[in-house]
Amino acid sequence: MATTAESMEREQKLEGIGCSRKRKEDPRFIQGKGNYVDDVNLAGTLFASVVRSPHAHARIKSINKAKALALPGVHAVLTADDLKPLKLHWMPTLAGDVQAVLADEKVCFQYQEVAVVIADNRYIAADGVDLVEVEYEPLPALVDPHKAMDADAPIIREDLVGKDEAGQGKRLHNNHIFRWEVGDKAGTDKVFAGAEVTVKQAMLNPRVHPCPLETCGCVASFDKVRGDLTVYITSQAPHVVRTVVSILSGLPESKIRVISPDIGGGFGNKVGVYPGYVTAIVASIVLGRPVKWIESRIENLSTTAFARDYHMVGELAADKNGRIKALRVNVLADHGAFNSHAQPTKWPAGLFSVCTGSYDIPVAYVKVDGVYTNKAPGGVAYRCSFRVTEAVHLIERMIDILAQKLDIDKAEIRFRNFIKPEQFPYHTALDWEYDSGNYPAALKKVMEAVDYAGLRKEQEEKRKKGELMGIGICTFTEIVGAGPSKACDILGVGMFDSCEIRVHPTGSAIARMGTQSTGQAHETTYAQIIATELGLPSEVIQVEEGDTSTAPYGLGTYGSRSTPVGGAATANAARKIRDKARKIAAHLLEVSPDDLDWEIDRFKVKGVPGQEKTMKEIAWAAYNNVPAGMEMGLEAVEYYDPPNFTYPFGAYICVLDIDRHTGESKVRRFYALDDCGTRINPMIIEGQIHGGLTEAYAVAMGQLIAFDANGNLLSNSLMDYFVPTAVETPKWETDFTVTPSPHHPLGAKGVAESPHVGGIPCFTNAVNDAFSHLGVTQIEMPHTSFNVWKTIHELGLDKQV
Amino acid sequence: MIPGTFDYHAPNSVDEAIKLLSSLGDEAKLLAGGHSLLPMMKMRFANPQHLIDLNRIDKLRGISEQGGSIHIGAMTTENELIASKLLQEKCPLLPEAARLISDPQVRNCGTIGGDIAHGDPGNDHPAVMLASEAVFVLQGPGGERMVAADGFFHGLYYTELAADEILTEIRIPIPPKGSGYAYSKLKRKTGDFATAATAVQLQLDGKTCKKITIALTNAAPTALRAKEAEALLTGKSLDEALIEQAAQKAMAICDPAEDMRGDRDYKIHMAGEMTRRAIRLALSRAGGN
Amino acid sequence: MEVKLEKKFSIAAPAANAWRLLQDIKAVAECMPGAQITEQLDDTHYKGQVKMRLGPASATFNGELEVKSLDPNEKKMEMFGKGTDTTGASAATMNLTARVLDSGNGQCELVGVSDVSVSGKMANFGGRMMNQVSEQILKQFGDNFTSRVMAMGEGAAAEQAAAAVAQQPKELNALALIWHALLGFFKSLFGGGKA
Amino acid sequence: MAKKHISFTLNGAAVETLVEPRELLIHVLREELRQTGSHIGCETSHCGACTVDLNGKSVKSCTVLAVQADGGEVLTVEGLAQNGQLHPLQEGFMQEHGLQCGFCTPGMLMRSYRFLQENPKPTDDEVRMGMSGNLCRCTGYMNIVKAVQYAAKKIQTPGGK
Repeated sequence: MATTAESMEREQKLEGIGCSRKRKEDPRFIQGKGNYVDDVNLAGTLFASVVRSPHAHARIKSINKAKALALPGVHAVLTADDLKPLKLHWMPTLAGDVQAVLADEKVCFQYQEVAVVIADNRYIAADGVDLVEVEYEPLPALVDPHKAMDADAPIIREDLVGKDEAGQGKRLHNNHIFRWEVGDKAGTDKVFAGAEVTVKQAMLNPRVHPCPLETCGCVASFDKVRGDLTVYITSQAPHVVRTVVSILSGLPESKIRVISPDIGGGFGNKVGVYPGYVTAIVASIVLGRPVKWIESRIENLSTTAFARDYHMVGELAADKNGRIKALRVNVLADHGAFNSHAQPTKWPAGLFSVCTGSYDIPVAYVKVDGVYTNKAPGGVAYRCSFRVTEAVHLIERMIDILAQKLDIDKAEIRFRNFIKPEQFPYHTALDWEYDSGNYPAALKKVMEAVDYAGLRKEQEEKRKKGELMGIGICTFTEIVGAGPSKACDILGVGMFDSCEIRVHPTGSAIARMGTQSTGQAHETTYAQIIATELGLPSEVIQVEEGDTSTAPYGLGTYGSRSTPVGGAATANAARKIRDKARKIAAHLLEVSPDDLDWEIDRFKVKGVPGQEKTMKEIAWAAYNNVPAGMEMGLEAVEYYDPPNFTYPFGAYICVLDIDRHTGESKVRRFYALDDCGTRINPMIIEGQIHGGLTEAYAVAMGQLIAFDANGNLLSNSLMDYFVPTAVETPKWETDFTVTPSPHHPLGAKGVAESPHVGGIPCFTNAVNDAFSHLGVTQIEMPHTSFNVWKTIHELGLDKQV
Repeated sequence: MIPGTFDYHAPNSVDEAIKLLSSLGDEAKLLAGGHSLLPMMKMRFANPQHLIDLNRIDKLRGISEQGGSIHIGAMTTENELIASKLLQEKCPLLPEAARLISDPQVRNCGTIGGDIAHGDPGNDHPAVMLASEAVFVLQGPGGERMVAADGFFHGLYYTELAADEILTEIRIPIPPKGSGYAYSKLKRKTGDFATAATAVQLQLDGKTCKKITIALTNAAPTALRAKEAEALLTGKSLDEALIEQAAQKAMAICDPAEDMRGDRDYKIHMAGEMTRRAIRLALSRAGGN
Repeated sequence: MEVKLEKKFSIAAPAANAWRLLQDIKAVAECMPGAQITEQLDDTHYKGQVKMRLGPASATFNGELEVKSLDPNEKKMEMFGKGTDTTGASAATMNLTARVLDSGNGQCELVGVSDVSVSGKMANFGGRMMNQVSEQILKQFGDNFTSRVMAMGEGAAAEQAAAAVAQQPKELNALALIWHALLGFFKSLFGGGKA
Repeated sequence: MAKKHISFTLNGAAVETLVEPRELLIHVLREELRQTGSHIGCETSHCGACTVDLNGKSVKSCTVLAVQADGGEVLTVEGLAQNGQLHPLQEGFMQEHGLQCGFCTPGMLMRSYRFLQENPKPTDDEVRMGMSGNLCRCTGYMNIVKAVQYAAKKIQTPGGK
């Protein structure tokens, strides 16, 4: 038997699961050798620039390309009329709707794509854009979704007039997209009718944008001789893009190669298929030259993939002790001009019905109506699983409001309603099967860490002095890892994910994945999983993603699905290899496979010290000495279809002070405890949590895609769209518990989005808590100084003394 | 985000620059730090046919003391103002304000002259200049003329500077020893323009306020001098009640434009709050309380 | 981005003269700083151009002008203009209603109501200036109109007014200066009858 | 417009090229000189991803004309490592997990490179102020501050922490 010290040393050498090893990605990034889409430099590349609508809603009377085409260096100007013969002027969306690639007779949102200028370089292309003359007849713009279903509301989608269906069920109005209902309406209404206490609150998750630091873009290169299309693209889901491009272009998937190189952040912005991509591809096919399209930041904030815009009304029924008896939710969802939100096809409101949260709620009912407005399409999950941020926001605000009404402490009311550890697996009123959790333990740990009781005492004192101090609590449950193919698909493709591992003769390995990192360090994390499963050092395990010609088909990275789905595929693929290795080891040691024990990096013959074969030795043998009848080589592929989602959870507490003269909020303390099950690389997990909390801070305190009454954007540059600097960003305190997922091969759950999903309600609960003693129940996000001051001023708290 | 085409000129002397300016006329624009002009050109709001880059005119840089006043070359950068020992000692209001402008990289390019001549009420130096009772040296084909900061700012992007003139130097009378000063600025985040900001320069005579100047940033189409507020405080021993009255007088002259920073009501109240804070801070720095 | 404004201008000239000018659309249009009629399409429709300059920023709008109504009894004129800037990135519309009120003893008052709406890039990034800019447009319109009416008369005032007309800027930029001058001129005339 | 001939020192080597006056330094660096380490994130000088060192000062190269660099000295992330040795800042960002997607990293490195020369022994808050012209969407900045401090210490005591 190996000594513990000796085996521990061998284990450490692997730098596998649980090790905070440094990232394998970093050396290229810190030396300026990353390879992002705009860095791709193919010979003879042309540049595409988009002509966009200044109007939110208008009819196009004419487009005159002559002046632009006359500009030296301009190769082509494409409009909807040029795409019509190819049937590419409209494209299908992930939500069963269609979206104009280039505006067809009318524009339905400001900055909508009207024409594309292809020129020698980005300078000439920009000049060309100014020379394209478009004559518009402005139409009244519909900006307020609450007016979308009015009798006299302007009709946005004339192409759908007369159609009572737009891909997601029955439409009740020309601007209506779908109605989605889930739960027991009658049962819920009954409980409300007889409830001791009820609370009702309207609240808004305003329209925001993921705003990754790298904008969207692509380089499309069509080889006329070979008939191959290669597309370098900023996509979180390259395989899906290839499928969509094939459907659109008619080219066989085998002739299309989609490559996601290094990506400068995604956060949901890079899931969709955008008109810019399509037009660059068409231009390349038509002109037979590589065509590059790169968004400006203003275009990015104005057109590609907004998030949220959920106008919610929540209601809770409870008894006098604050035990929740029922939840009722009505949502008006503003989807913009085209329904191109990125959700699993069968889920028009994503996974919003997880809105019963961490609480044992007997009965619930949710209704969501989606409507069109004259705003950009999108509706992506901004660093969250589909619509889960909205769901968690709703329940975490509502339980605070209930506590306020009953004058019960906001932590206490949570303990009274938590699903108890012994209730797992727990089936929710809205039909989700929570895999595992221990909510009370998490909240207790956080309360002790921050001295919750002491904070409440301090708040008492401050309130006497007229000072505003807020304590926010959020005890969220996330649902990630989409998803079981019986429930989830994208355009009919099940949401499995994949891993292919090849172990080389000398004991190094390459793994190829169907997911796509946008900064989450997959090259490191997956290598660590394989290291532990195969007993080979993570250092010599190469992980590749994003090239559809080499990687197995996968659905990509979003909704924190990489570890829950891709990570499970990796573990299972590695285990297939280990099973074969066991047979080879048995052959080499001339024993039966059952006589072998696996230990860290080798198989040992039970009870016979020294009789062992390391994985390195087995790898060599796999290419020259395998049992009779066994094929050579050491590799495996796994397509993993998860049996269920995973349900990470956490307990957060935020403490902030508000300046009653300016409305400024200063976050004094933010303590975040996350439970994502088994932790693969704690350093990377902590980094993900820092980032998620920072994006949560941005959303809660400042981010807003704002419009004026005519649909003009008011915050579409980094001057007005809030991205915090190091100075504003609070200092984060992190903590964890570990409650493994029972159905995941490693017990891992996924983590990157929890801090965003749980962070936003925690901040907004803190701001609202600062005013709750004054009877305020809801201050809407974003909590800018201006917005907070309005409440202060109405209450007269800013009076000079 | 690509600027239109233009011709580029990089003169080595002010005379050369003025000659260019006169000969090229309306289609020429002066390039100082470029962080206001270049973004406008990238958005194609500004499309000058000629850019005259002042960055290669060394004479336009530098900070010196002459007689009772500080002379600052118009092309002196914000970071040079911040780093200047002379200013920190004799005229600390400037470095205090400069530190609150934009971010470190931009402050390496942004110049005091550009900030003033641009005529944007959101810029910070105009109010600081008003509070400092600065004098600007404008040079044109006909030679130099001196213009007081008070009276230089006419309207939105519209100043006393003629089309063929260049702002070459800023002259600031050195406040007497023991003067108080403060620049209080409220902004949404680091690097942002002011939601509201107030510059105060103050002298005490014992307990009484011998002299005070108060100026407001981004509260109207131009930076504003709050003269009534000044008059109210001059010759009195300052207390909270008086400071409050002064703030009210300052608020009364505000005419801000609504934007994402807030509506008029908020901005006017914030101008009042920044005025309170600046007066209090200046007072304590002057040894009052 | 929409801005509605109303302004009154007292004119030391008979209402009849003011009304006469108000019916001369070409002249009225040219009271708009930087504006000019380039082509008459029919009795009520014209093609025109407006040049604007604001500090380093400048834009040229090409568009159409429509005379909505000319009411002799009310001495009221209503026009609607819309245009797109030459880069196609911004568009603007303006409703202008101008009315002459006889204030007796050979003097009158011009009441201007403007409703300017801007969309596109200018609304995105120029929003905070819209109010002040349309202020200036209407103000300048009134002042130019006033001096043109007065120029119809005789005497020193008329000559000065004529001079002012001659000086009328071809763009919006210099207007502030000119109107300061005009202001002074009116003050001297009416002891500060602030236009 | 007539193109102008410009020459400057890039990462220690003399370079020359023909540019239009309107060409931005970031585009010339990335597209003509193929130094793609510096990135474009916002184009309005807010994000700092394009930060390079020009004549001993950090500037945002999306808001500097290439002609303005004529005769000057430019340092980009590609020139940070010296004869095969990573700069302490590069080490620091890796050791302290100061990057994720890596897109802001070259700008962060170039700004902190100059910042540590302006302020060799900064407090954490001074680091945050000194880096306030650079946006990161991934890390939340805490590890970036640690990375800069790691380098500050290493530079103070050469040959290790």
